[in-house]
Amino acid sequence: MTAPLDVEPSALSADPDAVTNAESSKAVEGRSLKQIAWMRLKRDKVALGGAVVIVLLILIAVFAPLIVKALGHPPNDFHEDLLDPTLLTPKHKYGGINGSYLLGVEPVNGRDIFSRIVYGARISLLTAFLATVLSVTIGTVLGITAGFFGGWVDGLISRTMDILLAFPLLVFAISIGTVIQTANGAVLGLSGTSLSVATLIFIIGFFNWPYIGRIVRGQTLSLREKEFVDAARSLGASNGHIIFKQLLPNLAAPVLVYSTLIIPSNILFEAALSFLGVGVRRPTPSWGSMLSDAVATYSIDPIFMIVPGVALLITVMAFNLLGDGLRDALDPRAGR
Amino acid sequence: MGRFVIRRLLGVVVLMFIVSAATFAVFFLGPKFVGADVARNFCGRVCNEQSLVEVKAKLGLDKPIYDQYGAYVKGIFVGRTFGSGETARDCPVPCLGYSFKTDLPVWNQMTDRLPVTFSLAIGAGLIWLVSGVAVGILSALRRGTLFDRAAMSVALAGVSLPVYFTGLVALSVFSYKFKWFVNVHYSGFTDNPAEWAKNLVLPWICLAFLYAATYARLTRANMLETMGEDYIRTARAKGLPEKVVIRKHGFRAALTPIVTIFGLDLGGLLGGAILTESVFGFPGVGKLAVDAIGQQDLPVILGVTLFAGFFIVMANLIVDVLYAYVDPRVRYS
Amino acid sequence: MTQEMIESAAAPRGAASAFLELRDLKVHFPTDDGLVKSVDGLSFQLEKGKTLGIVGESGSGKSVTSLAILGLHKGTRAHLSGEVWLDGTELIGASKEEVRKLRGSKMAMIFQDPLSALHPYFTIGSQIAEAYRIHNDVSRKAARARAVEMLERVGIPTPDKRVDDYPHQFSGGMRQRAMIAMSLSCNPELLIADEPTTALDVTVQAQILDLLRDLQKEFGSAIIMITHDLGVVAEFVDDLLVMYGGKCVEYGTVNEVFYEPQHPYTWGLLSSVTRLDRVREDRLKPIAGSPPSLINVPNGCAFHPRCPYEPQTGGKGSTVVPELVDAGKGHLVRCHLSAKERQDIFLKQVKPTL
Amino acid sequence: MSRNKLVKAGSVAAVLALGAAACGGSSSGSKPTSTGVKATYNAAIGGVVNKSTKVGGTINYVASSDFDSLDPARTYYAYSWDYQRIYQRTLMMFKPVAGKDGASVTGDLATGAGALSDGGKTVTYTLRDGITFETGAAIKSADIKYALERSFAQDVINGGPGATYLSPILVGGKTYKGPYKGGDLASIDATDPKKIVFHLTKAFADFDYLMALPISTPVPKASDTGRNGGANYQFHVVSSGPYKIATYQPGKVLNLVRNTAWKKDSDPNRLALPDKINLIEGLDSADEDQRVLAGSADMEIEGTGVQQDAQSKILTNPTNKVNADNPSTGFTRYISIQQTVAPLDNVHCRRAVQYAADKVALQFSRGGPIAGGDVATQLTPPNLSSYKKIDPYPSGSDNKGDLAKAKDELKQCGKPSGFTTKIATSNKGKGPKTAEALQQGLKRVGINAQIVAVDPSTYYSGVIGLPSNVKKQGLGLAVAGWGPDFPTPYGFFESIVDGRAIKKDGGNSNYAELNDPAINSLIDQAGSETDASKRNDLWAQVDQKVMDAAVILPFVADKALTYRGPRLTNVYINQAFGIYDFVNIGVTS
Repeated sequence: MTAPLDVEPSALSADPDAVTNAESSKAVEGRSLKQIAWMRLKRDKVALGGAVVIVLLILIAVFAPLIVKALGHPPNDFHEDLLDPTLLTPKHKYGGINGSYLLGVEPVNGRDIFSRIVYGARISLLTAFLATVLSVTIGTVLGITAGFFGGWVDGLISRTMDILLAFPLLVFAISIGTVIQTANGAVLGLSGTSLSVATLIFIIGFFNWPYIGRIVRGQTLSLREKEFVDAARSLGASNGHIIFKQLLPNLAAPVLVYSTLIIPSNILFEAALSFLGVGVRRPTPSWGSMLSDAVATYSIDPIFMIVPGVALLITVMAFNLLGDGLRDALDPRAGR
Repeated sequence: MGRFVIRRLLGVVVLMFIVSAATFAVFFLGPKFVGADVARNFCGRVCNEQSLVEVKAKLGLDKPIYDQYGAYVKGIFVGRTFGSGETARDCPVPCLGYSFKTDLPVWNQMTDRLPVTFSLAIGAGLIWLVSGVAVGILSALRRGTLFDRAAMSVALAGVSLPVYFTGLVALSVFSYKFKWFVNVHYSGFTDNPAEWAKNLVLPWICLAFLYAATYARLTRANMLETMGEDYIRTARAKGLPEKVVIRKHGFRAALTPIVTIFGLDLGGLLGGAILTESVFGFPGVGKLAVDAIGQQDLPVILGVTLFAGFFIVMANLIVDVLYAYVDPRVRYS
Repeated sequence: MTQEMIESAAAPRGAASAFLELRDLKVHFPTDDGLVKSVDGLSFQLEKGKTLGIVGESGSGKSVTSLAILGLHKGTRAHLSGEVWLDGTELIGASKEEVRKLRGSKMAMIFQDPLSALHPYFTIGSQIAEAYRIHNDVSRKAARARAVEMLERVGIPTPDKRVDDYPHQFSGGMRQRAMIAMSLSCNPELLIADEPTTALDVTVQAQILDLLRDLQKEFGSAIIMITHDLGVVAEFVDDLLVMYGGKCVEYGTVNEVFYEPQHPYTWGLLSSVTRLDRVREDRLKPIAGSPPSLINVPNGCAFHPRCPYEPQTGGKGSTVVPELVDAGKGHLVRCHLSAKERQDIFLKQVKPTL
Repeated sequence: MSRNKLVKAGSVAAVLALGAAACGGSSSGSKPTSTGVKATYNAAIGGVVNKSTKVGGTINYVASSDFDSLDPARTYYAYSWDYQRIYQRTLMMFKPVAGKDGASVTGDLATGAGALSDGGKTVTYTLRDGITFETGAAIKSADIKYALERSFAQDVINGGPGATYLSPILVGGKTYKGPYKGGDLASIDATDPKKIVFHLTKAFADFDYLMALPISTPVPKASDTGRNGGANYQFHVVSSGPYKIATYQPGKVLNLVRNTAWKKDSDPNRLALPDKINLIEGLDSADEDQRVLAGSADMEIEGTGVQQDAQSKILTNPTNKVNADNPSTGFTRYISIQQTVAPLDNVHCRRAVQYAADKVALQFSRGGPIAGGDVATQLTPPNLSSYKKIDPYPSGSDNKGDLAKAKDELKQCGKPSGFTTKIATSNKGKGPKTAEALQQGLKRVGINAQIVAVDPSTYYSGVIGLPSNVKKQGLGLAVAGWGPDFPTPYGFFESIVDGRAIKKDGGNSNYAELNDPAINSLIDQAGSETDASKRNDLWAQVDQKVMDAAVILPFVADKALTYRGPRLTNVYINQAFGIYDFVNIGVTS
């Protein structure tokens, strides 16, 4: 008994005891999957909370310059006067948090942590989103191709995925990051911050596609055997038609759920690379590199470590909550 | 079964081949692509064109890439000799070459650091497996209770917390503030087991926390799904006591995928718990990798990549074999 | 007439005389969307050696009823009320442990889909032996012998070999036989078969039914046969209970219900049966409309939104829940239409289409 | 000089100090005059803390990373040179004394300074009696000859400075390939086992200093063959000093025990007090600090200074503070301004950079006044004899830059609204922070710089040390630093400002490619000037001229906050290395 959502009442032959597992069993009639999912999602306060936080974060990222203008100081401006000249940590308690420096100041140079967190959201979200788009695109295209065409195409793509999954991902990502960082000229017409961001997106996105590729391939394989595909095929529909009109709409839900769930892992991946020093170029603020900078001083100035860490935690948690909610809404059996 | 294992082992060899070739290509062609010369890093302060040529020759970078790769692969299986005449050095099987930077055999460097990574990975692995699975099961069995909600909230925070943050927080709280674990550093098991364990507590917990959270969520989901399966209903309908239903019929089906994922995760970690080692400054394989990457110490990078890839692939293999052993549907099809 | 429907309101309290008796059984599930009333006041009696058929659409409460009898809703979020008497013991109020001991020994169930109902990781033999050993203090070896014996009894060839096979190595029919073997291993006095033949092809279906009939003769068990297949019903059961929206809408001997069906819903069911051999597309909507939402059961008669004769009730259909009344000779029906109206409609409009 | 990672005080300068003979008035064999002092803050700078002759005990040192190499022909870290003096002997050695005298040399294996003949083109050393390897075998002049020859074999044992120094000086050195391929180098004569004779291409006054480098550590030829030789010799070195290696696990431990073959009367310079000297390597820097402060380790040997956490514990706790020193390391931290990269080819644009830089931010990036050092206004570090304070580009009363002047210079440069360029830096340590501080300062006048951060292993060799690369990549600004091994102006200036020292094909340290005939001739004059004060005047002029050219933007005269374990005896900073001298340290308990 799979989700009895779209099932038309086919008289007595439909599945019987719908209510043994109360969760999965609403005899909901006549609504589309979208409506039902939306209905479920609306009821999931926690997931909605996640969504609200995400929207806020996106707004913060988009309007970073305005926010910083109103509430902070330019993110790269130094304020050594706020530091203890011997220890180079904030003069005032709690990392220098006050009305003007909402989250305190950075040790060594006195930059406004609030502003850097706000700008850091841009890097975090941008790289995570674009990397997700990249891996979802590659993963979906190759997953469908493998699942739909089968045979040697499937063999080739599946083996490629196996190989990529066997790569020690982080080692490889750091390696490529290092090689690109060594390039101080332009590579493929990109340089500086844009090059480092593009590299990050590429690394994160490219190495993640096999995960989604496998899922899409599996779904495609099972969908391919479904009656409606047979029906379409028997009516003489082209492969393109079947893929775009029959398969893709049915893959939308798992792809959406998975995308939402890999965004947070991509955010963490970006932060990890920045932490290891192969992230975005200085002085562009990034939460990961802030944490990396905080390593030197966390014992005497913990605020500078806690702030980016908590920013990371909130963001990742928001995406996880929304992702969980979406998954529950779209596929109530999974993950319960 | 035997044939299955042999076929998979062959697959492993092919896979390692491709992984090594790709790594080789990235590091040989990568620097060229961005216009850097690896040999210059190891040429020393007195580097001039002539010494550059000599260093290139010493490192074998003067030969075409396929020759270098061929020699490398040959070294792994039959060993090779570096240099010639009086200063010739035999590099015994499995020869992964000598570090460009330190001139130490890569193999020895890695085996030196393995205990660190093993201690970290296996200890943390046990902690997260036991705690994650236990919490997941309890949560599933007490779904909707306060315990379940609390545990799942913590787990959600756990999967959202990177180890490079929890590690720093743990150090600042438990090492600096409360001084429960001062001087967290790696100390060999054979030197002093108590010291070894004490120093590993924080890294273990930080690393395990992340995974335990994932495992708790996964176990709970699997357990709930399994307990909703028809065969569980059948078991109950037979009149089996609930304990037996859960332990005999529930666990086996719900935990099999967990154990296989555990194998894969552990395999991945054995290749280097890069972030944890970096945060705690443990001289493990992951730290070796990061350092080598920075210095473009090609043989070490290659060695670690192969090594890590090997663990991942072997973990895959072992998991597959185990799965076939546990799940008769796989075994007989 | 061994069975007699008892209106819940008038139900006499105290121990039941029948082998199995349900009194005003209610099974309600609280969900996020509201209270799902899967079974809402069901009563019937069943004696040993007899077979009761329960038919109805999905979600009409058939399977929930059977699980409630077995006590499998205990400890879940389900709200149970009413009484279930089995051989003089009341099960709803009984302790979990008490019911568990009865389960598998005194009452057993054959599930619908044997592939998912059998544990994939254990051999058929061990699963049968397990069922046997819970209720009988015997050695492993003896239990295994019992498993082989049961497999042989249900017609599995070379049972001593197949006993060590896993479920996925069995064909569909064999799995169902194994399932039956498991259920019968402790000689249950009450056997609930939940669509035991749905997943099987026609020849196997017949074999399984024959098997059940033989076993019933041998042990004298009472059987509840839950099915959507009215063909099976006609052949196999003594009495028939039609469920709709968690309630019994019609009850009688199989002949009465088949030849003098009283409820508009039963009419619909019967017409759909006759169409089984017709072109597939025609079957899609045997009865206009969808089964009712069990959260928002329609006011009045649960069937009224789909009932073509609802206008003839003068508005009562959508406001008042009809009582279950005796239409003669213990044939019960839950309908606002008068006996005469039903008679007319059936003879003029329905019967010709059957 | 700043090549080697992590090492602030560490590394090595080209030490061809022509004027060194007069420096510190080195009369070889002079006994240490410094008397012991009590442990107070900065006591080990110029004084010997806890002077003692107590024998026995075990010293526990810690280090964050392994030595670059234990092979005397390959090592190039200052702390490694310093450390190897515990168990290795060289022909000459830097005097193990506190104060300025530490920068002068004395005979170690040799009885004294080299005897010059043939107009200085032949140098002859006589070896002491009773000198032996740990094997008990006597050290013969051939062992030293072989060791020096080895350092030419860059194809087998690269990294060390031997070949650079020796090849232009020794006859036939330019084409010599080392003993593995090139056989024997005739210009080193070891026919008499007690005498070693060098034939030079020209007179070379600082030859004694060269022979104090680890390259003259004797190596028995028989031990340098087969599996344990060549590149593997570093794991099987043969000791000649009072200690020998008991255990060496690279990156983990290096344990020294007494070398029983060493004879005290053959070695007037070494006290050899402790019985055992243990070193744990590969520790996290914060961990090292914790251990040293807790007393579970005695000293951190790299001399790079403590981390911030320990810094606060030391400076705010008087009990700890008395055991700390804040020595000048002799390094000047500066930004090299490349005149080869437009628009910095224009002196006004370079001066704009000088004025625009925020020196406080730069100082903070190095760690502030204590861990970093004092704000520098000139290239010459204050402990150099030629130091004469100048401030050619005053950066305002607050040291945060003179933006008006900077804008004015920009106008003169024809770039009134600023320009864009790149800042090269090593991506480890304090480099990135320094680059950010520079970037932020320059931005204030419209100079927009992009940071290019590179791993230290490539930074000096292939990125800023390769002139063609500097031009190709347009690295207008580079974070750098320089310090001599012992404070002579020649050793400090030659590599970084002498146009003739520019190395076109790599290994260049004159990043800006400054090649000013006036400066070159001043350097030559100073080299031949025998009067110390006149010579110092000449070097001061060099400083002034370099600053006028504005190719170097000095910002910090380096200091480090270091900690000496209270139970250590005979602790002092050796001027030759800028860090504690390990040779004679003992323990009280």
